[in-house]
Amino acid sequence: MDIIACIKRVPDTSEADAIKIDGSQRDIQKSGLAFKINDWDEYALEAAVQIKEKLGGTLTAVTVGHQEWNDILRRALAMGADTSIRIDRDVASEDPHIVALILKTVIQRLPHDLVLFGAQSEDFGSGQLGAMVAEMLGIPHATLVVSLEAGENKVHISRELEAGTLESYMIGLPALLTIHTGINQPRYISLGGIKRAMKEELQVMSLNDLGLSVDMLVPMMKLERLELPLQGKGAELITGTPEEAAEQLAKTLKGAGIF
Amino acid sequence: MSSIFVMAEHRNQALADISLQMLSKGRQLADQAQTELLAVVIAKDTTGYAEEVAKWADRVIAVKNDRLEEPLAEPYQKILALLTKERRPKIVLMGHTSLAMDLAPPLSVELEVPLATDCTDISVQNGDVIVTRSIHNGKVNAIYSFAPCNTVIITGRVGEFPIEEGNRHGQIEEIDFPLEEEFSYKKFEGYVAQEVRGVDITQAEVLVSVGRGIKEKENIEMAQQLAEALGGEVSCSRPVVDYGWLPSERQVGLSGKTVKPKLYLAIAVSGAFQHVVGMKSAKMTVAINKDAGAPIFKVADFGIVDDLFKIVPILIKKIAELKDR
Amino acid sequence: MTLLDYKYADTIHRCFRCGYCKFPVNWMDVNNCPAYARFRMETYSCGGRLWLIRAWLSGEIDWSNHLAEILYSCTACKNCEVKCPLRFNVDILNMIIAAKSEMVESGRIPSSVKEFLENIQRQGNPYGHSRVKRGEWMEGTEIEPYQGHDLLYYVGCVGSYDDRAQEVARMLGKVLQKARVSFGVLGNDENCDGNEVSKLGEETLFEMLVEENVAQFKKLGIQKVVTLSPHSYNAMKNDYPRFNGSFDVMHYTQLLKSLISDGRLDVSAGFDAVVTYHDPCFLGRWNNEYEAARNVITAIPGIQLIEMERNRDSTLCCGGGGGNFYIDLLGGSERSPARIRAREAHAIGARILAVACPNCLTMFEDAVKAEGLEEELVVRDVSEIVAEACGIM
Amino acid sequence: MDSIRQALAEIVGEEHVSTHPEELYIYSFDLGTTEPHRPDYAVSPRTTEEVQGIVKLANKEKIPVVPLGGGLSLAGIAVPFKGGICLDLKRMDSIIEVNEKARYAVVECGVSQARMCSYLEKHHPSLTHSEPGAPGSATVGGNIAIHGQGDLAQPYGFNSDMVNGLEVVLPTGEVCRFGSCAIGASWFTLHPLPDLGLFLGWGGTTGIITKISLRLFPRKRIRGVGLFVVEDEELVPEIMYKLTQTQMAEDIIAFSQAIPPLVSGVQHFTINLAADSEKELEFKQEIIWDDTLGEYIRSGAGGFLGFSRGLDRPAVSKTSDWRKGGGFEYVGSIMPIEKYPECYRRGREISERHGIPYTVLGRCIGIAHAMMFSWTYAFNRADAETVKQAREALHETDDLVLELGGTIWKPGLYGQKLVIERLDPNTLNLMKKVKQLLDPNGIMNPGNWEVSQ
Repeated sequence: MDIIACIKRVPDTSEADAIKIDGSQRDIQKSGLAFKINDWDEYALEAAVQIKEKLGGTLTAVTVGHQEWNDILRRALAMGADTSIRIDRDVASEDPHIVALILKTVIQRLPHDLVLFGAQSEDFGSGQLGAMVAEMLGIPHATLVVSLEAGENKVHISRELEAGTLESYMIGLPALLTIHTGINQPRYISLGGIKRAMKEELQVMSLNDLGLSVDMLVPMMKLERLELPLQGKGAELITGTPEEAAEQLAKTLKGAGIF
Repeated sequence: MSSIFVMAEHRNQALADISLQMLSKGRQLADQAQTELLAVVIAKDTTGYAEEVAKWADRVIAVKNDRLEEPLAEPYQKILALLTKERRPKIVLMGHTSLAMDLAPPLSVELEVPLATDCTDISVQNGDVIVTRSIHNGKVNAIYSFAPCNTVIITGRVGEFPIEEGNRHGQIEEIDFPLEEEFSYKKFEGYVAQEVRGVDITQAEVLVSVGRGIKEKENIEMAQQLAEALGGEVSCSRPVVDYGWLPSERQVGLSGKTVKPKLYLAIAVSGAFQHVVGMKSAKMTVAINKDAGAPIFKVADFGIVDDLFKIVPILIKKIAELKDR
Repeated sequence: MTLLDYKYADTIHRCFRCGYCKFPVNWMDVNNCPAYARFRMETYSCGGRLWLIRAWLSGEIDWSNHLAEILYSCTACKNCEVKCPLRFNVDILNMIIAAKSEMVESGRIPSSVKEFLENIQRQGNPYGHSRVKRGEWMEGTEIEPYQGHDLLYYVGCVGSYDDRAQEVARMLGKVLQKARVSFGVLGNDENCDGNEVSKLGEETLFEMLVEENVAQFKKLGIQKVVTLSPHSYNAMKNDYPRFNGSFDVMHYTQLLKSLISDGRLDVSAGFDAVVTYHDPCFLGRWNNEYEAARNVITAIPGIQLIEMERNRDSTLCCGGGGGNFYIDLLGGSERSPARIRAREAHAIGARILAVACPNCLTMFEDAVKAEGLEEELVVRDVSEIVAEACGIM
Repeated sequence: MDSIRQALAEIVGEEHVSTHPEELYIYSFDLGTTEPHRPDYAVSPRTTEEVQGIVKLANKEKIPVVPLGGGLSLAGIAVPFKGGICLDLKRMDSIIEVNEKARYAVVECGVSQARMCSYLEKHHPSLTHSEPGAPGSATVGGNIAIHGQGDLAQPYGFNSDMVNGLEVVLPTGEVCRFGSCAIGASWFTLHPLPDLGLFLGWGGTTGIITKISLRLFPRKRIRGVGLFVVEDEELVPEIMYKLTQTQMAEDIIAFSQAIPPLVSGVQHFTINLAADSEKELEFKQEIIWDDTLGEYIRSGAGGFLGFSRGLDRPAVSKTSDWRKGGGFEYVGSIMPIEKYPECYRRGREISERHGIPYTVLGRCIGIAHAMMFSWTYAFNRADAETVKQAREALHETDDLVLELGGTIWKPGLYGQKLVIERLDPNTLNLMKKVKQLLDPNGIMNPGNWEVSQ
């Protein structure tokens, strides 16, 4: 089974309290931020590696970004990918159509029975890319997949709907799936694994390696600017030492007749 | 400006709330741009739905066929593509739902038109459509414009657009839609509803909800003690279910349950929109979180910015003391 | 990976599972192995853990999250090695850590351990807080960044990021300033010392951390290091030399002892208190340092030092070692080691439970609260006791 | 969800029940050569009421219950041969009461030997108990259940002779009390109420001992060990007999072992002495070394190798590491003392035939009334051949015990079969009735002492 997993590098903003917007008004200040594989993509990689371990075959990790994105490809290789490809172009705030076009062009040149994306990204969270690439490749797809059983020429999946309901499908291969969190427990990537992956050479391709030129990539959507959300009505903060705050909260709850 | 489409989605024989939110927003945009609002309803039997959406739409396109009982992306894409090519609306609007995640992206590729998903605001400024998206999990807003094109597809974030009273009587136009293809490559096999084992959190008066910051399965016991002290139940956000620390029937949010408790006490919950959607209508919300910038503080009534491991043990004790008095 | 190429394949079968390792050196209680004290099932005793490793590697049982949790509930407190009567006892912890390495390399480890290690890979600390906040504990003090001072004062992750431990980091700084010690700190440039990483079996990450730290120390011309945490002290004293990083390393209680005996630190003001001292494993059993803290405490007039039954090499680990101050596989019950220990200290009539390690400090602060003993038992670091005796507030 | 697991969790709490493969694996073994058998549940109760609840559930569901103390009997008695619930009793480890005046202690069954020693040393320094010399994790309950002996066996007999009272959970779940405590009095004596001693020596097949009142004895201020050696094993019985005549010793053990080589083939005696004053010690030394053993020393048949003060715990586990094998098992027997020479010679022969360095030991019980004679066979846990050799040697030794006219102490399955085959038919019949009466559903540690077939 030939599997392709498309992954993205995102800043770790969970711990950063204040995010600042840079001069261009189109990106956030990256200094002091650490970067990692997009959470959803790590679940997708884990799903891909588990299928490869079960049915054999090859796994290729693909990403679109400049040189500093090599670190997530190293991690993908350490996790179990056989080869990795980086298309050398910054598409951070690009129109998803364009990113989809680039990825479709790469995937078309590779043997692919199953293509896996993360359901969405932690930073922009548009959740469009995977399903767009599927349409461009002309292969069936399903998004928000939370369970996946791969057979030789078909997959049995279930995807998440609202209110805790799931819907299940049988899909013939080749197919594209976008993977949701909770489908598995992604394995830890040891530094030893990353070091071993350092030795493997990463395939880097430019646009024209793909037969694409900049003028073919006409954005239909444009990021005007970024803004910090206005500090609207927030919570009434109870301050003081843990002792005082807890006491005050307990009184408030009592006052509201909670107990 | 040409018309505005709103695709109304139905689940378990009822229109989804988000569709009423989209119809209300569509109505407002249509009036502002002095154009027509067309509601599209697709089902085996569209009569009930058509009458309801007619309250907002100038015109209702009711697409009927025996094989359209379940809302599935592939047939919906075929229908919307045909209608859009035929009627050339300026905006095709739908809720950012699980169906839309499957449907909107391939539709936008098929029609070669731009797509903006999960938008928190939509506006038309002298004929140009402008949308706002919330990114970096709620800490930054991004404003987008579109290159000149005849149609734009937009999915709206659940719970961001209020439902306004509909006072129109849209004309209903029924279309039969014989589906030729078999979509054999993708076979729908049915729903898997979550059997409700144990507690039903939607009935609880008080909910103590834990997020990823609880950090360890054993610490959930502390939340359990707090819940018991308040006569309530423990619920959680999605990461806690992903880690396997609590079963999915305790999950609040878009892919879990919607709750309306008297008190929703969120502990170490960051407040991602998918979670907030499930608890927005709690009568009183209290948030305890180390991260002052956590979006939960925007929706909570009261908040404590501190470490839960310091606050919760003392809170349990204080409640016990107040109860004895 | 099978039993064959496991480094200790020819030793691990020699465990007789006779149960000595559950006991303190002075036989005072049955549960001195913190994991066994917490769960009281044979699988969590050191012998049980060794048998399970052998069964896993020889294929008799499969990997499971439960097996991983049993392995990682070992806090590397060395009670087993000190107590086991058999000749292979020097390798017991190596056998457990080598099995952890197998799990680390296979990627299948408990989610909290995964988070711990990933945070260190990314941010150089197990909490995942950004590196640019590592020096925040220094704000408001006159502690200087290291530039050619006599001593590097190495604080460590817990001292740098944990609120309560930050207070101790500051207090020790003030005490050293009072004794006019010439010292500097690394602040935001300080990185994890690696001790817990090596006990969790992430060997390559440990090597990288040590190589980076040794290079940094050498670039700055650092000769002598005083550490706040016995964990840092242990790694720098016993492991850094393997990476040609031989520095003159001491734990701060050893420095305070000499400062007091040389008269450079006057604790004669003293104050009245009944104190009991908890021996941290990485100072005591790992490095045989039992007396420094005791000398410091008893040098303070008015303080009465009383001993718990299990002291010195019979100490009961606080349950925070082997990364468990964060991973916390032993928490959540009155049988958590820190809570057993808090009850023990309270039972002998101590008013102050003195600690010499930030991990012990955070574990006991939580335990005293969970036991509802805040009014009767206060957890104080030795540096805080000395500060009060010197009149530093 | 497994309803039995759910019921067990309700009785003892979620954390004290496990069906994980890891727990089932560990609780399927003991430390000897017995083939492992996996339990279905591993449970560790804290109170008698919890044990009751478990036993009642076992009766309802007809699943076996296998009580386990330290698991150091090395005879497979606590291996769950028929699966079911393995009951780890070590959490029941509180010392309930020590009565100095009547010299007894009331303890829960799971109290470890080590804790018993250190507790008495610290809180009741004038008292001691007969400590069996097994690893400290062995439990008081387990030891008396197998009629164990300790370092006061010579003056006071079997540890099970030192029982003042018992609390037992019957196989049908009722809690019974035996001894003075049964009529609400203190736990100071087992007799003279009608004797219902049905729980010692039965290998845990007639009930679960949950509390024990154990007699304690004076701990004299000075305690030490004298070492004496003779070459001719024929002399051992008479020497042991004479030593008991003095009634001065606390523990008399004769042993011989192949390792280290320089002591091979020679018989050693350890003679424990205790005295409250130097005067008393000197007097006892004189009687033992001059009056009693003087003739052997003068004739060169034996030698005095010194007297050392203090009784540090013998690290018996060391034998498991002689051949870096991590294992040993021994056959224990209760033998007439005069059989020592034959036991030694035949034991050496069996060991040598199986390529195992011999280790034999005879501990005097009572005033030369009997001795516990044990043959220890070390094996290499990683080398199945040595385990097979050890197992064969053990079975041959079981046969030897009966051939020499002794009885096997805490027999494994093989030994039990030998004993049952030779048992007086009426006695055997009575045992069957007792077993059926007490354990109608056959849930109590089945597989052991199969008398009812």
